[in-house]
Amino acid sequence: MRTHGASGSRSTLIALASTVVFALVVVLVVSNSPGWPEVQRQFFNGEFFRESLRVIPKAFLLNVRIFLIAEVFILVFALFIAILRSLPGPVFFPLRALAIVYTDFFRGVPTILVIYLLGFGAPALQISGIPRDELFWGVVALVLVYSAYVSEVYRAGIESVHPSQEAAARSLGLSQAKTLRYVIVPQAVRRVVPPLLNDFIGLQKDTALVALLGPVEAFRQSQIEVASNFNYTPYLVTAILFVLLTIPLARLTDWLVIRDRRRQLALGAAR
Amino acid sequence: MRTHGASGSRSTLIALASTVVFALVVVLVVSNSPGWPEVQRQFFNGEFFRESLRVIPKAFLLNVRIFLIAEVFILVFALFIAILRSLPGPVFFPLRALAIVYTDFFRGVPTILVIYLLGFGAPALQISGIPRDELFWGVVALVLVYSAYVSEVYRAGIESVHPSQEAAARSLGLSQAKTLRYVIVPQAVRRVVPPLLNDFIGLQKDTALVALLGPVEAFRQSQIEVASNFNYTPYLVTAILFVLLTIPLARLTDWLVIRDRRRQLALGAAR
Amino acid sequence: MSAETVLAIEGLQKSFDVEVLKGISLTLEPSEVVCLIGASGSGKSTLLRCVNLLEPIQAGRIEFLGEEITAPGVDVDHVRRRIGIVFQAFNLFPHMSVLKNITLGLTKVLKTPQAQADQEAADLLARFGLADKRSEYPDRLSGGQQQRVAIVRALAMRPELMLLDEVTSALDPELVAEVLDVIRGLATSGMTMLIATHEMSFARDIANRVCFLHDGVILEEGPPAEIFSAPTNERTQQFLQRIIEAGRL
Amino acid sequence: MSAETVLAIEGLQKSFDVEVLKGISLTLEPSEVVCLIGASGSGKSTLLRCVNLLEPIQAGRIEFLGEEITAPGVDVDHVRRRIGIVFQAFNLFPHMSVLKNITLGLTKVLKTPQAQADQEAADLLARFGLADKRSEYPDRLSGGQQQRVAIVRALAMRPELMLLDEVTSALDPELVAEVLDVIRGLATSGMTMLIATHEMSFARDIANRVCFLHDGVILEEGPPAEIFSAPTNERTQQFLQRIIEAGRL
Amino acid sequence: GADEEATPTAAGTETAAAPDPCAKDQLILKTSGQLTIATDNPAFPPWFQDAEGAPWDPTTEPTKQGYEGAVAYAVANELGFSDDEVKWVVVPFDNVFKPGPKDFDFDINQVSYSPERDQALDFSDSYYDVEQAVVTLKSSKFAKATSLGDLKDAKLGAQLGTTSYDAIVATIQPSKDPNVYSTNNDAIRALKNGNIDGIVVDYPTSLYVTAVQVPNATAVGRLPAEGQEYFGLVFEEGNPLRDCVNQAIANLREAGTLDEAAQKWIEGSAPPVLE
Ligand SMILES: Nc1ncnc2c1ncn2[C@@H]1O[C@H](COP(=O)(O)OP(=O)(O)OP(=O)(O)O)[C@@H](O)[C@H]1O
Ligand SMILES: Nc1ncnc2c1ncn2[C@@H]1O[C@H](COP(=O)(O)OP(=O)(O)OP(=O)(O)O)[C@@H](O)[C@H]1O
Ligand SMILES: [Mg+2]
Ligand SMILES: [Mg+2]
Repeated sequence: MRTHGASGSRSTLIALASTVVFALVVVLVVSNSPGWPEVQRQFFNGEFFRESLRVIPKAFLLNVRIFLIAEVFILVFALFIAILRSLPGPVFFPLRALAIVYTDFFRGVPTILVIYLLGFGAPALQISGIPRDELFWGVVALVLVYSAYVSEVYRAGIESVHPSQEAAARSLGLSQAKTLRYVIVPQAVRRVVPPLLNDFIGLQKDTALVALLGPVEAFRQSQIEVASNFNYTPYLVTAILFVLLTIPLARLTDWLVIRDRRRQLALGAAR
Repeated sequence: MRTHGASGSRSTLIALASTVVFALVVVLVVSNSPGWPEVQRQFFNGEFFRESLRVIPKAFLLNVRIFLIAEVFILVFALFIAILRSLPGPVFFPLRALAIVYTDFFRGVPTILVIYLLGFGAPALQISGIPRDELFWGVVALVLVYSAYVSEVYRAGIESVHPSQEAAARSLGLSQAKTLRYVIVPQAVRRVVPPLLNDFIGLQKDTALVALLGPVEAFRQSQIEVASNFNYTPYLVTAILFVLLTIPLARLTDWLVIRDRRRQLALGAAR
Repeated sequence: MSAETVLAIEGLQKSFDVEVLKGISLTLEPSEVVCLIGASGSGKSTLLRCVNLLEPIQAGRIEFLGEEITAPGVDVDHVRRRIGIVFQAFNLFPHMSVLKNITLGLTKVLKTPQAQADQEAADLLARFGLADKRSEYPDRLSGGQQQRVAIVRALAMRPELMLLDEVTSALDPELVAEVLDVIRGLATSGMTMLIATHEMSFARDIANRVCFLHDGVILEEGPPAEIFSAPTNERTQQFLQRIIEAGRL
Repeated sequence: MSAETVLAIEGLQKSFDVEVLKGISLTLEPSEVVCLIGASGSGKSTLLRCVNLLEPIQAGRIEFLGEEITAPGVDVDHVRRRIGIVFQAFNLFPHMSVLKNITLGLTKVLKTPQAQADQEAADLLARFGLADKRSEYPDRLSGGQQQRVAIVRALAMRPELMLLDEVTSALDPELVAEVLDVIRGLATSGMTMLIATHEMSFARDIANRVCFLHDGVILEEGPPAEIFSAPTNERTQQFLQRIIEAGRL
Repeated sequence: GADEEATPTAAGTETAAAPDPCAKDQLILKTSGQLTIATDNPAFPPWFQDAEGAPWDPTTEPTKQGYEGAVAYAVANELGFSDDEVKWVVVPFDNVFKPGPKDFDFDINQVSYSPERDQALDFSDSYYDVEQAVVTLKSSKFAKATSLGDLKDAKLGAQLGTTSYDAIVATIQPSKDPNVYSTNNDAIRALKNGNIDGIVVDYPTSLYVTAVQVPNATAVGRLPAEGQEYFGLVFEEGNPLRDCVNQAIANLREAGTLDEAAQKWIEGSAPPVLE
């Protein structure tokens, strides 16, 4: 706001200047350090970078595919769990308990183990009719694990909506389900977009774990390159791909949230 | 509430019964499947279980240590980033941009790469005065990465507090910092406890990544056991340890949140 | 109790940590307008919420049009859609435009087609001087505008019983007069209403009957003329005495 | 402008999407009580928020005790701690007990020791009939109780100027009388006040001067006797006419 | 790089004026007086094994058992170290090539030489020439494959970081993308589950797999080598110790020690080479 101008911009400038200076110092110290040439060769190698660019992006498509498929199921299934967990009163205790056990278990167990157990264990049972495809089981494992995380994010959103909103909706004669659908969940989701995106991004990166079951995705492909050249540069290529996937997603959701807030609230509001 | 009694408990019972039946069917089918004996031997082997119990819990202490140290820094640093990111107005744009770049970058880049770069890269620079300890760099990497995630969770909480709360606090003459400290952040944190816990748990499990730098923690220890016995049971032991760490934490925070809500709100409130 | 009785409350008890309603009994016949008056914290809002089944109750029963709505197994949604309530704090939906706030119940509960619901809502909004605010969001409205939207939201559902909690508190005197007109119109068209209010002049103008609530108990009830001019209960006398002293009756 | 003038607003303009305040000028001398009246949505709350620097303004200036507080570089926190405001929607802190709500400003801004702050808060709470609610949380209070806590929270800071937005809307008539007493007491002890209200009787009782706000402009101002009995502006006449017709003046 | 071969000083021709740079007291070591050798944990048969023939944990009692165990001690002895002066450290495969100073004198962990890898580290001469072999279940339709062409439609798998994967891609060129597993153990699990038709491992490992790990598996055949593939000991870039070790390896090869060890630890009949 206007009256903040002077002191606000001064402290901003100081903070910014000191950050820039700090960054410059780090860059200078690093690039003049005795070990820099070797670190550069091992991590930032132009030749291997170009070489990796030929194979890794292709493998990355598998990550994107796994991510998209899993995400759809997670968004729906997690909401279901979150709603179970938010059901009030003693009658719903068993369902609530079920949801709690589910989230505790699948958040607690290392994802790798779930992937191993389902990916190697389930086909090993040799039950006829059960799919053997590793990708199938990898996606199932990711959905189970990430639904536990995402459901807790949803729950935080649901519980942060003031109970008076629910009272108002129920007073119109909306059923509990419709109250959730039209009044609670829309407000809840808006509030938890940043942590939801956290879990999206986490999932994006954990698609790499499906590689444990054999399929070669971007991260595994870069591991192959790293191992065959004894050079870490291919990881850099994968990292860049992941970041490139993250940034537009982050900016898009931010923009959506801000647009929403601007519409709903007075944004001139002083701080 | 009273008037819900009948239909509520009926549907709960049906849901519960069908879940139990489903679980029983799964157990029966699995344990009668042709492959079960082998799966049992490979994944649930009593002998290897006992053997792993002798070594893995000791290694697990390293995970707990890494977790505790990293978490303290993350909680503080992430809050700082979140506040930067929530600063309003055009004067603070550069700081906000800095925070955005930080979160986008460290969420986007695979944790493994940050660990490699810092854990292998930083000591290799051979700058005098810079620690060479892998554990040190492993913790730094985890703090950098998880602060990006946690700051977004904080931000969601901060932004979900209605601007009128800020207006009320500022109107009393509280500075922006004090408004954050006494009015905004306390309300914000309460709302995002479940996703915060998500990131705690994620961090707990990602302490295993420090093993990439060499130190043997529980997961690496179990990998060693798995590889030398050709049996996956040791993973189970690690998983149990992680779950055992998660559950009390989850229950404790749930309890704290519920106690808080009960104190602040009418909980008899109908649904 | 005749089948026509709209609302019959018997021995209603409600506690939070302490007992707030200590055995309330009250009957509303069709087209009756009853005003609840009483000190701040005496339990008026709580009583209205109980009638709309928004609070679990500890004892007593509530009958609505002959049906015991506090009995187990009652379809609460069905009951609530026939009882409208305007909350003291408005409780508008902040993520929906004014129009959406009003049409939500119409389209999702009464299954009115969207176009028709929009039309009905627009008409009501115009009647309350809010025609130009239909696509605005609640947080960007003034206090009085929000209160009017809350009234319209409840009215739009055409309930058989209206529960109004301080519906004129944020309104300017002109609007109070208009709302008074609307409520009178509703009353003559047969709507039954239970109104919590602090405005004695409003109560006197509109009520068939006034109930004086004190500390969770109805101490006295009767036609406004009687209550305001010749209260029999000592506490009522005190209450009114002070108001008169303050020159506010 | 004499050094004693408490508040001097000049040509204040404020827009959200549309212009809400269209050039407001208003001066408050020490111990003056000025009431803002006007239709719902006319801009009363917005004006109060602007004075407390809670809204950025588009044009004009505000002087408080001779200092231009809308100038760049002003220590806004210092200004705000000397101006108290009671919001129309109360804006209590839901995560703090009633006592904490009140002592927050005392201890963190005025650096009053906690024990003394508690004592002062308890005294004020008792004066407003809330002695037993000190450790309750805001969401568990009735509307009137919340409003009183909001008043106490602002009063506790001993501001030099009070901005009150509909402070009696949720109060029962007895309490209105009491609040009226408190405000009269404050006025005689020298407090300057700017009050937005819909209660004409309240305005008539308490104000030295009444401003009629219409559509973002002050159309008429003067002593209540003058404004209420002989308004010169046509719109003011209409406004009061309707109120009188409704029997509410 | 390993390109410039230093002329090894012939043993026994040292003069008093020029002390032998490979004499024990002239060697530049991580810890003087001891030879620090790295390998991964666990280390597998037939390369290393403990007294019971199981995989060896380098943090436990040292072992001379297994081919690499035998070679490591033979090289050490050749350099003049007693068995007690050999110290083992654990270095996971992907830590071997991290930049910066190494914690070992050399690493022995079935690391195949390649020119790219040689940019990051220095390799010794071959202590074992490897061939890759294809293993399938006996019940598999590919068990009877007699040529590379017969394997075209097979879904194959290999362990990460091995040259086996390169062999699949370059030599077999199957129509289905090969799977890659973190460990051989995972690859074997997938083979048993029927997710893949066969795995490619180095020939010595295939012996262990078919004999011990998956008795109902069979080695279908060896793959023709594209040029010579060999395992080398791995040194920090520019470590002069390499030349001395090369000399030692040459001596051991000449003396037949390597062949002996191979015969002792890598036993079994070799399957045919697939063309
Ligand atoms: N959710 C709650 N939890 C605990 N106590 C509550 C709750 N709601 C109301 N109360 C208490 O119950 C009493 C009655 O409250 P209620 O809101 O019914 O009063 P009211 O008559 O509507 O008052 P007002 O005129 O001030 O709105 C008050 O003392 C209040 O503190
Ligand atoms: N944050 C906002 N964003 C957009 N428009 C707003 C905002 N706040 C208020 N307005 C608009 O500004 C106008 C004046 O609002 P204000 O709250 O000042 O009215 P008021 O005189 O206090 O009314 P009331 O008596 O109903 O409280 C209204 O039309 C309102 O819709
Ligand atoms: Mg009330
Ligand atoms: Mg207002």
